[in-house]
Amino acid sequence: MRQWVMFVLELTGVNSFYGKAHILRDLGFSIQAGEVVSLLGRNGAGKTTTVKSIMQLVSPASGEVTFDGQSLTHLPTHRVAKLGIGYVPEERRIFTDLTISENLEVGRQPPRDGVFEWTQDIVFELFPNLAERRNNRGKALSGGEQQMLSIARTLMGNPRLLLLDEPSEGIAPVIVEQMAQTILKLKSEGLPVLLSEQNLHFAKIVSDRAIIIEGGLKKYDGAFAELESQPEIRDAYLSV
Amino acid sequence: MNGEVATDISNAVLAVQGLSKSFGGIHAVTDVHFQIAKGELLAMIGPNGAGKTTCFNMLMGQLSPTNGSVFLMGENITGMKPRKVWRKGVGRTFQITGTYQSMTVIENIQMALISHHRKLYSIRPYATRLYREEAMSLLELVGMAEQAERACAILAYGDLKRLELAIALCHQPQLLLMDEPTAGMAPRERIALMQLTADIVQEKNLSVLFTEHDMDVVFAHAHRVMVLNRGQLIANGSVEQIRHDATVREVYLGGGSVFADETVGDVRA
Amino acid sequence: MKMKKSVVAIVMAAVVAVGLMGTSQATFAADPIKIGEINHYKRMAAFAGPYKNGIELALGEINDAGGVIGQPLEFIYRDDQGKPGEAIKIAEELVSREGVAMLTGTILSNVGLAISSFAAEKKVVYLASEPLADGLVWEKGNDYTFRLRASTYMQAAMLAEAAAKTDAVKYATIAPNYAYGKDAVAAFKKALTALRPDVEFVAEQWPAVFKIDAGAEVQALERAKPDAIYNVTFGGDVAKFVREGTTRGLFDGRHVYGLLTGEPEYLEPLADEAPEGWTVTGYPWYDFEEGANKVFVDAYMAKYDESPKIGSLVGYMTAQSIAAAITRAGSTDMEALRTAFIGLDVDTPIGAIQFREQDHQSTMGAFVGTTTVVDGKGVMVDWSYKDGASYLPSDEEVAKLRPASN
Amino acid sequence: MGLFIAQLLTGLANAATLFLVASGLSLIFGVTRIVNFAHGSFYMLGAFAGYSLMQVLPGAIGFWASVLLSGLIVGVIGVIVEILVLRPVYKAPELFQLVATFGVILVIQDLALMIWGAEDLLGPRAPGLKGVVRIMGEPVPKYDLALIAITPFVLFGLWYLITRTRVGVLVRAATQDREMVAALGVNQSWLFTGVFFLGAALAGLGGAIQLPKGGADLLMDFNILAAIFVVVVIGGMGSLPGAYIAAVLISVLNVFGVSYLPQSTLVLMFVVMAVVLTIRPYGLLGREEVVGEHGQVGEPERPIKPAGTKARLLVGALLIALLALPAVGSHFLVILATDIIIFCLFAASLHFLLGLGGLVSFGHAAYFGGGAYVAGLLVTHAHAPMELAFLLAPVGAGLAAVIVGWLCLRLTGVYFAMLTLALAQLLWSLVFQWDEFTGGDDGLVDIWPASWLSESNSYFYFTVIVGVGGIILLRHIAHSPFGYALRASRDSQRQAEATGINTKRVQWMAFTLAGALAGVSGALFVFSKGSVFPNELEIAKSFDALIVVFLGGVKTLSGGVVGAASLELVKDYLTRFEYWRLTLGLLIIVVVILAPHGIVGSLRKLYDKVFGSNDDPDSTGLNTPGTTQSRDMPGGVSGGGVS
Repeated sequence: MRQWVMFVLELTGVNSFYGKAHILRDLGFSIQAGEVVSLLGRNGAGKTTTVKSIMQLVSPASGEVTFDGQSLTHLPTHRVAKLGIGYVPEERRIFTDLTISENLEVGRQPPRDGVFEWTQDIVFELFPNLAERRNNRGKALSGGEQQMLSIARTLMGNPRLLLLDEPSEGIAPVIVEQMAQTILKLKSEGLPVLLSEQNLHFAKIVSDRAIIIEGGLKKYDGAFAELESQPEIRDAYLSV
Repeated sequence: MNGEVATDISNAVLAVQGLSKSFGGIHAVTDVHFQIAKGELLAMIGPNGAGKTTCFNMLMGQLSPTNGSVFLMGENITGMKPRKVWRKGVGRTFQITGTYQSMTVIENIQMALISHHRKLYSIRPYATRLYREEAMSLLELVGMAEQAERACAILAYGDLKRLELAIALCHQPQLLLMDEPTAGMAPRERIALMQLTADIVQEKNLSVLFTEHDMDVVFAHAHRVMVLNRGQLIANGSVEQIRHDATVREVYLGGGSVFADETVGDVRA
Repeated sequence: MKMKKSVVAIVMAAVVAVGLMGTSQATFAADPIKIGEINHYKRMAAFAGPYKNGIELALGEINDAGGVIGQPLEFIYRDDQGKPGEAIKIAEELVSREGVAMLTGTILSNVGLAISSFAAEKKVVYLASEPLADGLVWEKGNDYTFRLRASTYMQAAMLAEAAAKTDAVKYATIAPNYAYGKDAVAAFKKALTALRPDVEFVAEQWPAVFKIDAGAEVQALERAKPDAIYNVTFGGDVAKFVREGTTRGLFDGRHVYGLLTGEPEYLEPLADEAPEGWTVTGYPWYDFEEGANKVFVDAYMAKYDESPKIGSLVGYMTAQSIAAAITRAGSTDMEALRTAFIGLDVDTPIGAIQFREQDHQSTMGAFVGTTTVVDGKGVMVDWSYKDGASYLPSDEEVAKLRPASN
Repeated sequence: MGLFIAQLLTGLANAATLFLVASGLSLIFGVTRIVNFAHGSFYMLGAFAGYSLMQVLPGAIGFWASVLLSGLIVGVIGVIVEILVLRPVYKAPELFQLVATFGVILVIQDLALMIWGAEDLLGPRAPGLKGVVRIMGEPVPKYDLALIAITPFVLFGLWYLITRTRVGVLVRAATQDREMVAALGVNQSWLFTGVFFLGAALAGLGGAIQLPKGGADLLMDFNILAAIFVVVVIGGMGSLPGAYIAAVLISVLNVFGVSYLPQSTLVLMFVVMAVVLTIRPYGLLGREEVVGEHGQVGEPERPIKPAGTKARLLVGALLIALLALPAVGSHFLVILATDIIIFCLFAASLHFLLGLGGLVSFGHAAYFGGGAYVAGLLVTHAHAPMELAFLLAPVGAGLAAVIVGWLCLRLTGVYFAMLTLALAQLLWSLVFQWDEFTGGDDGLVDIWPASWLSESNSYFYFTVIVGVGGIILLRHIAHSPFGYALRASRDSQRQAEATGINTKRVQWMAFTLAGALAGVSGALFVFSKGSVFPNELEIAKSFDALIVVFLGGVKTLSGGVVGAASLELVKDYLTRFEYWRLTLGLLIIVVVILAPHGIVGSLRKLYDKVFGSNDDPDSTGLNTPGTTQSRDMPGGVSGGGVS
């Protein structure tokens, strides 16, 4: 059924700034097809900036971001999205004045070769509680539902890669668990995901690999399982 | 409804009786009762949209309840404006920080002190010379003395949260209301902030009511936990009671896979 | 993005620079007598342009004939954006920096009043060329201010004289809702009731100036069923009013009196839609067959290849009057100049005029006639020139109106 | 009865143009959050373009083709303006763009004068629709009926576009959060351009379609501006059906006003607006606006400090230079300096409100003119001595500000701004039309200073003392607890309220203070000119002040003063040239593009760039959520929306 052609996201030597603040320092990593990767680190470590630098919402001062071999650097954000990178921002940023259906319509993009084509019906299958409220305005939704809608809206763009920025933030544990199931389902169907997270428990459930950044520098890049055997890294940067 | 004994309202720092709020036909909060004792850290948890924020806003006066009353130290403060509630001795921090971006760190504190000392309408310069020592000691309390002269706009997030805590302590409140105090923070920062809060609570013998989604924080620091679902209080008890409450697990906690599976006692030590 | 921004900015800066260069001022002959001319060149360009042409025509003639008291006469034109405050500032500058001998100009009455007040305070002679407000020489008159054109009162009195000859009894008025309009209606009422005590005014309409809601105004006038209508609206307002009124048949079988409506400035834009049969004041330049009027019109058309407006005539007469005053004073001494203007006689295209001693108002009159459409253009026919001197109140009355001069 | 119906129809026909133009303004505001001051200019261009086209295209088909083509042409002009002028400044602080649109007004005014000349053009009549139809015996022009019929189709078409099509969904989404729309793969900049095209085209259409009832002239741009602002605000910002209802309401009431209250013209519209907004603060169909910190979105202002020794010395030196001016400078220089100081105080009072308070008043001229009129009226009617009139001027202006502030502070953001504009216009129309008392358009003259000040030099010293004193007072207040409370109310009203600050009262007092000081500058003005006229209360005067505050820099204490001084000097020079409006307009646009933080702000940024700054470069504060206000209002300020 759903199938994703293999694409690779690659960051090399990315430096990003916010005003004068140097946020990302020579950051480099890649995401292979079918992988769910967690981007971990303290608040202010540069996780969100990494995601925004991929989307070109923050324009990296140097370095390169490529997707499927094509450079994304300095492309307008909408072109990045058109290439198949789906972005779910941390604030969810749903259109509260629009209905759920209309929110999904904004995300809709034409079908993409070799990529599963999402429709509203299929999205509603994945998020049944959105289906029954499809004509409600976004502002009537609870935080968990807004998060679901934000993901669903991005899926409507038939992404080849999903960027999730702190999806579990401020969401009830029971909903976070549901979301984990959703992500695992997408993963099982081959959609690669880059997940910026603070919730280690959640990240561990859904992802294979962890990248830890601190002060904009990469401190760790490897399998989640191996992190367990490196307590000094885990304690120094994540400290649970 | 729960194990709490309905004592005389004047003994509690905060006593909430039959609090309800409806918007149009929708019941956001229905008949909520609870009390907070001196020195208590009370957590309010529940799914999004359960009515936590509505509850908070009614306590602080941003919303007036459809029904019910709120007593602070035995005084009925129902429907009082936020600034009046504040003058009665309630401090508040926000989920999304509400600091004054155009001021320095210490000026943020001084502003609250100016308000506390009722000097708001003075037009004599310079505000920045007023109550500096008092402000400095508050900054020391939250460990931010070194950042006193930095612009608030360039503070790191965790520091903003600490600054907000210091602001909330300016008028030596009896009660602190904290709305998702650790939202958006990394695990270590969360623990540190709540530890700081707990220490201050103990030192000043304050009471705290906070909402929180991070169960690690709740289970590590709360003395008592209330669970709100669809506007109703469905549980109110000790951390252990809440953890194992079947209803709470169903509507809120889930299988427990996304937070630490046992109380981490040593974090507080 | 950055680059694009600066490219846009540079292009615009270049245009700015070119704009400035293109307008740099020409040089003038040495030692001219300077006259400060303040007007609304932008705000009322359609009126100020012909007026300035008129001045230039006269200046050419004066200077070709050797100037005045042996010096060339030169006008310094400045735009006040139609703002009285700005006009005062410019007046200060003209007097203190440019060293002008006297001030003149303005079309709008309010700006004229502002300069007049300034003139009295700073003791500078001001010839108000075009503003019509009666107050300029009466209630707010002063020693230093003189006015050339026939005032609102004078022109309204001319129309009232014509109206009094008909058997119309019920009158409706329509005038812009501000000082000029109110003055014009009050003057007409006063003059007409003096001649015909039996008339009554059944409706007064006051559209906002340049914001007329013509359809509604026509309906309101129609509702009052008047025998005759007195119109003071002008500019775009009168065009809209005429069109709606004609469409809706408001003017059928009614006498209409239009203050200034016959002036080319107002009549020309109406083209073949100009009202027919209105009694108006105006300027029938096309009808002159001989005499000074004809000479002026021909000279004007030869120089500018366009027909003169009333403003052109006023501009021409302004320069003539100033030249005459300086010649009479024999110097540009302010007090001498002021004295020279009092009772000054000037020979102009429309005949001899005099700046009256009692109120500093000139006796320039106006042409009164009937409108009609000829070859798709609105014109005045059956016109006659009315001497302004005959339409001013008696000297006692003027003395009452004009407070003791300071 | 027949007359009643006929009047109703006249009102409905008048509503057509008003609706077309206002809907364009509403649309542009809804999506781009730009208050397009140049919208009246688009309307004027539509009229001129339509006129020219109708000269060439014959017959009924030619007429209607001309109308449509005019819309198209003006739409394209709108696109050019959007791309050249607005795109470079989208990232600038909120409302800064309106300064750019003001530059556009000036440019278009002169271009139209160059192309079409100064004369009023009478619009051609619509072929085939010249006559009247008798309805119950009353004549109703056929063209009126055509207009009445067309408007609902336009309304329906727009409504369908916005609510039922994908483009409409995208437009509404972009209204709320542009960046997110881009992140979902939509080229939002073209969406903006598209909306600008449509909005401008509607204005152009409005201009062309009114030709048979009017014409084209150079005053059309400002003449319609207040009316369409009123329509948009009464209808509810961003609401198209609201704009239609408001246009009809205003037009129909106006027609009846003309008949039954003939002197009410001008005032009526604003009275209706005041009544509607008192009952429904966000307009008939508007929705409550999310509270946004207008004028303060984007980078927060830097903390202020008491002036250092260097700054004090500099100001001292400037003051000495000023005081020495009469001795060394020419007489005119003294006059010019007097004018500049007066304008600086006026601008500084607005800056206090706008910069420190985040309260964007579009009608600040009301207090400047108000002060001038209070003094003028006291001298004229009560023969008050200059000294007394001068003292009472700020009291009167302050009183006006107390009332207006009370009415307006119930609203926020652009609603607040629009209501201040409307109330200022109400005051203006009262002064303009109540001529028995105010002198109307003829103004009040002979308001000269007392004899001890009648010399320009002594008046200059008086102005320096009062004007500079006022500016220093404002600066001191900015540093006082009250000034801090005002900034706190702006930075985070929620936090301020939660720490005992009565933010509304603080803002109300600030509004009053700013009004009173504007009144002082008005009093200085009236005695320096000896007269005052209604144009000192006009929209254009308010805009002047707004522009200098933005050009100087909203987020810097000295912004207002520097902006005012710069603009007055530039204007004094430029107005000597023929096409000075074109030049000034372009100059404003260039400054807006090159210095999006205002003159002072941009100079400071440049200084920091060259010499480095004290800000910790390693700070990561901006990286985190919650440090900016953006979470309160995704994608800038939201409100109304297009519906």
